[in-house]
Amino acid sequence: MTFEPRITAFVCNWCTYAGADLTGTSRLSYAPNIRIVKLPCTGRIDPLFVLKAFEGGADAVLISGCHPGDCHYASGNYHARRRWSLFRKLLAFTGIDENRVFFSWVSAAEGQKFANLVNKVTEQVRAAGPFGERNLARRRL
Amino acid sequence: MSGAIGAMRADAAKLLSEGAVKLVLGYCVRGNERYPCFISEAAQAEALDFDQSCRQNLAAYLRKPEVRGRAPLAVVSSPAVCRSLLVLSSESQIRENEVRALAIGPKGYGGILGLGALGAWLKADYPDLVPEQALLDRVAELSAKTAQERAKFWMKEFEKCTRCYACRAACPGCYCERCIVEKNMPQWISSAAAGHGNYAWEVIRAFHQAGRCTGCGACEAACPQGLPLMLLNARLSQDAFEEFGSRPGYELEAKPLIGSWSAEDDGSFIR
Amino acid sequence: MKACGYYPGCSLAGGGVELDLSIREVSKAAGVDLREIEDWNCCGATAAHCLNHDLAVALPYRVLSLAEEQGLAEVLAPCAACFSRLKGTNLRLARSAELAGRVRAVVGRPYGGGVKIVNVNEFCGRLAAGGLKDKLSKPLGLKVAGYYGCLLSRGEGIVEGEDPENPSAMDAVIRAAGCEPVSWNFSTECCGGGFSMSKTEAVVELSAAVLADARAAGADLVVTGCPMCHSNLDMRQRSMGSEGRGMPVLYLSELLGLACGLKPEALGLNRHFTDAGPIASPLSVRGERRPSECGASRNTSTPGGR
Amino acid sequence: MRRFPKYVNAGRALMARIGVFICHCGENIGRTVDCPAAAAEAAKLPGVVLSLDYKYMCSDPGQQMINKAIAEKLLTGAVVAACSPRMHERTFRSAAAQAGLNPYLLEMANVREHCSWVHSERAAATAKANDLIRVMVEKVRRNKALFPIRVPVEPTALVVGGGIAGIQAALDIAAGGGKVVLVERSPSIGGHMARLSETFPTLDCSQCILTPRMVEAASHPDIRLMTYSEVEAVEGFVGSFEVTVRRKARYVDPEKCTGCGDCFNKCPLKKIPSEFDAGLGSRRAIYVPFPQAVPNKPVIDAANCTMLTKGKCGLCAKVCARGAIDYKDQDRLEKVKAGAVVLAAGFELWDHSAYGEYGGGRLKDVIDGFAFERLASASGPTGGEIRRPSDGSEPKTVVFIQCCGSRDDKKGKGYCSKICCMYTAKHAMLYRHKVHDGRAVVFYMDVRAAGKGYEEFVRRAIEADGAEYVRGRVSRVYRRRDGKLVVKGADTLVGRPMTVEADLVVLADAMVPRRGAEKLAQLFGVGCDTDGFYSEAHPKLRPVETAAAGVFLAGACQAPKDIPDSVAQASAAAAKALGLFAKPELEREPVIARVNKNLCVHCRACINACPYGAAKDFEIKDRAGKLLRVVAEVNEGLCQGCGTCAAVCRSNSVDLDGFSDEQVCAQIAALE
Repeated sequence: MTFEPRITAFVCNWCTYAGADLTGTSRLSYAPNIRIVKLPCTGRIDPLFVLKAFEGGADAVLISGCHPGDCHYASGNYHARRRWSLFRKLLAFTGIDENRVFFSWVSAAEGQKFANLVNKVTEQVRAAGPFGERNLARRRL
Repeated sequence: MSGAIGAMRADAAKLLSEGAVKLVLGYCVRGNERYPCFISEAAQAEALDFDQSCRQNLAAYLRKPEVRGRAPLAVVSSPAVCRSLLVLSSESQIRENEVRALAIGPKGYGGILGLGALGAWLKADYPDLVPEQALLDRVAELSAKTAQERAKFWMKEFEKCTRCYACRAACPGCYCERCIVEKNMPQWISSAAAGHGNYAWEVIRAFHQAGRCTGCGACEAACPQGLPLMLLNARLSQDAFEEFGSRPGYELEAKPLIGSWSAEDDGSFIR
Repeated sequence: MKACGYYPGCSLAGGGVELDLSIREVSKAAGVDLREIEDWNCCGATAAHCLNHDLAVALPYRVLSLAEEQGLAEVLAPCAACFSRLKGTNLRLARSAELAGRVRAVVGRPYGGGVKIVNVNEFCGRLAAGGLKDKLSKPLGLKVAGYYGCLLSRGEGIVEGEDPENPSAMDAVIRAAGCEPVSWNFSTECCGGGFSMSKTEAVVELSAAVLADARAAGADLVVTGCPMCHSNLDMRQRSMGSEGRGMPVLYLSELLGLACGLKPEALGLNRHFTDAGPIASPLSVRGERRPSECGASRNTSTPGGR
Repeated sequence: MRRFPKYVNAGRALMARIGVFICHCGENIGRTVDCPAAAAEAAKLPGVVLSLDYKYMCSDPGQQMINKAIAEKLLTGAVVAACSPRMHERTFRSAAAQAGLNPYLLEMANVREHCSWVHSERAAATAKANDLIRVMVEKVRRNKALFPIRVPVEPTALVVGGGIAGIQAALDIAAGGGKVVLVERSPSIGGHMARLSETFPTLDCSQCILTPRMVEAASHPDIRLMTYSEVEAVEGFVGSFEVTVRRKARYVDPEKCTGCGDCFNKCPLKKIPSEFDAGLGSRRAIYVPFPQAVPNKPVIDAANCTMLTKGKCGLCAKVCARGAIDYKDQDRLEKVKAGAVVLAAGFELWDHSAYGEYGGGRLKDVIDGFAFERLASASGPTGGEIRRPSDGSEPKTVVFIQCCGSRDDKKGKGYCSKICCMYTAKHAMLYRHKVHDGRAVVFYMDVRAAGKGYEEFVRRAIEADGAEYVRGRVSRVYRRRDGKLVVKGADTLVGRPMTVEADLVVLADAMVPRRGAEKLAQLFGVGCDTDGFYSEAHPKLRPVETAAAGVFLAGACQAPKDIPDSVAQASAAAAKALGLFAKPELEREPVIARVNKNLCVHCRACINACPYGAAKDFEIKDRAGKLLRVVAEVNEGLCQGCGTCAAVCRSNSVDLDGFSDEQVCAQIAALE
């Protein structure tokens, strides 16, 4: 059986969630491996969410929101960008590399981009293989 | 150095005898051991000592009510402690009139400094207080390895953690009333001393110091299991400096690194 | 004796020899030891940057690298074009690590970026306020138009601390020489530059306009720091109408030297096309004989002449 | 008192009883997702007491089904698995509310746009639908009943800025039944428009069309003018702002003053440059800025009046028959309550002294557009005759230079100031009308005449009035000994350098925000762009609103604008304010952040991060009023619910209603 990655996505309500809606209304298909958790803004996404997702069995995490300058709340995505630019490096330093955490800006108009994104991420994670029980970030008692 | 220590002792005694402070936090050295000590009488000032191995960060005591209750107080402050004081001040944890520093470092004694004067002293004598080269070399060495090798390295290290939280107790930046690891509705971080809980704790502890860590090394020194916590802190400080020019603890009032932003921040990792 | 690196470049050995002479003289008087960079090469002006961008950086890079190797923290590049190329290279290298790496590979020499480049205006300003302060014994009492041209007024990050449209670095030097800097309109207008050979008539027209404005502003003479400007303003006067002729054009360092009482010949004043004699001669200083009155022909004037 | 609808329960008081309603959406969902199977799967989830599927959940019978289930099964929560919540969340939530379930206890699982429409393989799609439903059930189990935030609305608008935008906004709001307080920092309303001679593209006399509006604003019973006043501090939030206004000392009691003018006719200080006339005319130390000023009552310029600076003179008090002069007058602070704010802070011209090549501000006969307006104005210092400032002669050649500071990100501003092409054409035209044998030369980069009648206007300037348009930049302007200004430039269409000997040069300086505009924005929590113009909430769809709820924008403080655009935006801002006033209370989505004050250690991370200034310091005091500690607090009225504060809080002492830590954590955990 081929490995089917599980990808948890944290997206903002105003851009990426709406963009994913547009993917649907445009009937563009993409890999069914993604599960979206909707939040008001990427600024809301706490690093704990990502760690929890890995603990819960996600093979990868995708974070997506509004393009710079487009944030519904003016600056939430800028806050997120700074937070993740550091946190992703910390994750990489502890062994969770760029095949596990993905970032994107997808606007409400970018239905095609969302589909492409999900497909690419799914492929990349599929190639990287399961996150693995051996990884401490996953291993439970 | 002995002249510096003499001057520091004299200043501590002066502050106490004049009643300008009620308590002086400092170090005393006995043989190979370094202890923090709390002095409330001018006569005890002779016991104060300082050398490079006094790594415990005295600023961590400032959150304790029994210490704070005796403000105004003075703290024997190495450059790293001075930076901690400024971080605490910019996060509104201590106020100008509560704490004074008896600033001392490898370049000598800086005198009794109010929080407002610390920045100038640091910038003049210790303008680029970066992690020691040996530490940076270890960070670079580990960074050069593959993700799998790094994961393996940290798995071995993190598994040693008994979750005693000595690192947290030693860190002046860890002043939350209720640490995130103790939150249970919901429980973000498992409290069991194993597996994912350890990973999440170590990573979050380090990340919560992003743009705030002054590199004093107290956390690593306090760890009974010998976890190389400074590797995490140094790597994060390096990234924060290179990407955002973050130099925590040089200004009395500074915007927090996480919690502020610039339109010019790097976004190249975002697809 | 204070040491300063020295990069004469090609023009100081040729058309701009008076600049070389006067710089060396005033430096000596000020107690500054000029150390010429050993084995220096062309700075790349003026053609390299139009033809090959890497070459335009690589040539000055080698010079800077040599200077660094020879322990020169600071280098005076009196020629304005050399200054611009050298300092511009410093700037470009600092901005792009990629370029620095590439050029380093081409030249095959290391350069850490630590050599500071100084132009003639800065250098004279420093001498006037420093080593020469007590030696400026001969206030000249002339009205002087400070002419910057392009390379000593422009270039973001290259010419520092100047308003490119209204530069003022020469003013202090002119005042130190006991002269009065005149306020005029053409201090940064184009002299015609490198078109001196290919489009001489354009250069004559432009340079004549500069000299005419200086004259209208009441200047006794024009000073400049650039050998190119100097040759255009000085050498082309014969082809100009009366509005341009007979205006002595000196290097800023020459003016400074005269004010220190140095010998005009030692400073190279006898080498100019347009006679600077009335100014250079100690007797005729202070406007006894206005230089503008001495006519176009340099044969009519007193000493000097080539 | 808050008026809560009476719901069956408030959520968590009871054991969870959750209903799941799965919609086939005709074939849209049912074709790919096995809805009955999903319903069966959902029924097994903990807390789910009912799980149904139906062809069209959003239809009347579908909604009835939900209503009935809520009533009969006493549901504490509901999940509707159907289309995107952006489509029908409102529909289902109001259905739930009708049945007595707090609407915020209903959530939607998006199994159409995010599932059936994007996947074709039935098993995978059904499995994903199961996941999406499970995640939402886990969320709803932790949902709290939320109640719309209601804020009483004070039906008064504070309009800041008394230029044409502010005046228009004030008049429209008052006409719509609102009350207005119009704050203007100079002694008179009217703004820049009062300084203009004629207006493009109709050449209407500016004062003739403006002054009736000024008078109307002053005499309107529902508009209160506060001239010579500035906003000092702002508290509160949309619906109930409390604004402190500094009323600067006028030294003239406006109640007693009749505006007779004896005082300023007698004032011995005659040579003070008039700001209104761009320094070309002069005024006294006691003055009205211009004859048609509203209010037409003088003020004393404290910096120049010798009575106030040296205690000598007192002439104006002697001649004032009404005793209106009071040299002891002082600034006063006054508090104003307002439900909405319109910022119309206006603009000023960029200081062209940065352009050394145009004389760096040192040449007297190089003037800006306002100075030319005053020269051309019949009420100006020259009575409408074009005279050059240096010697009062009539200029025979005038050079107009466009884009001075605009479209120049090196020395000036990167943006286009939008109005300069038009007013330059107007200036050239007016000049040619007044000096028939004069030459008007316009240097331009592009002529941007987009607007009704604008292109025609420029053509008229060129063709009928003979303005010489030269496409090119001017490299230098200098003054020759004979007083002529030599303008050196390039005609890039011909490809030639050109030189014009001019008598007067008029620079079309860029429009920039007023000095102090940034401080004003900060007081109201409004953002500024990199050039200092006020940021609208959305560049396309919310061009009048700001990030601060209840604060609207009008005029050139937001971006360079001409008069009709400023007026249109002012009317739009007025409509927004009136929309707020239409109801006595405001209702807002209750997705807001809350601080756990027991846990907060006041590190101020949230306060720094909040884009709305909603997170603020809060002092906890004991009964005796002694300060115990300081923590953070979120102001309900200001919070927009982004949740950035919650993410920067290291101890998670801040949480977000509707997207709480518990909810999100349960959702993530449910994905296992």
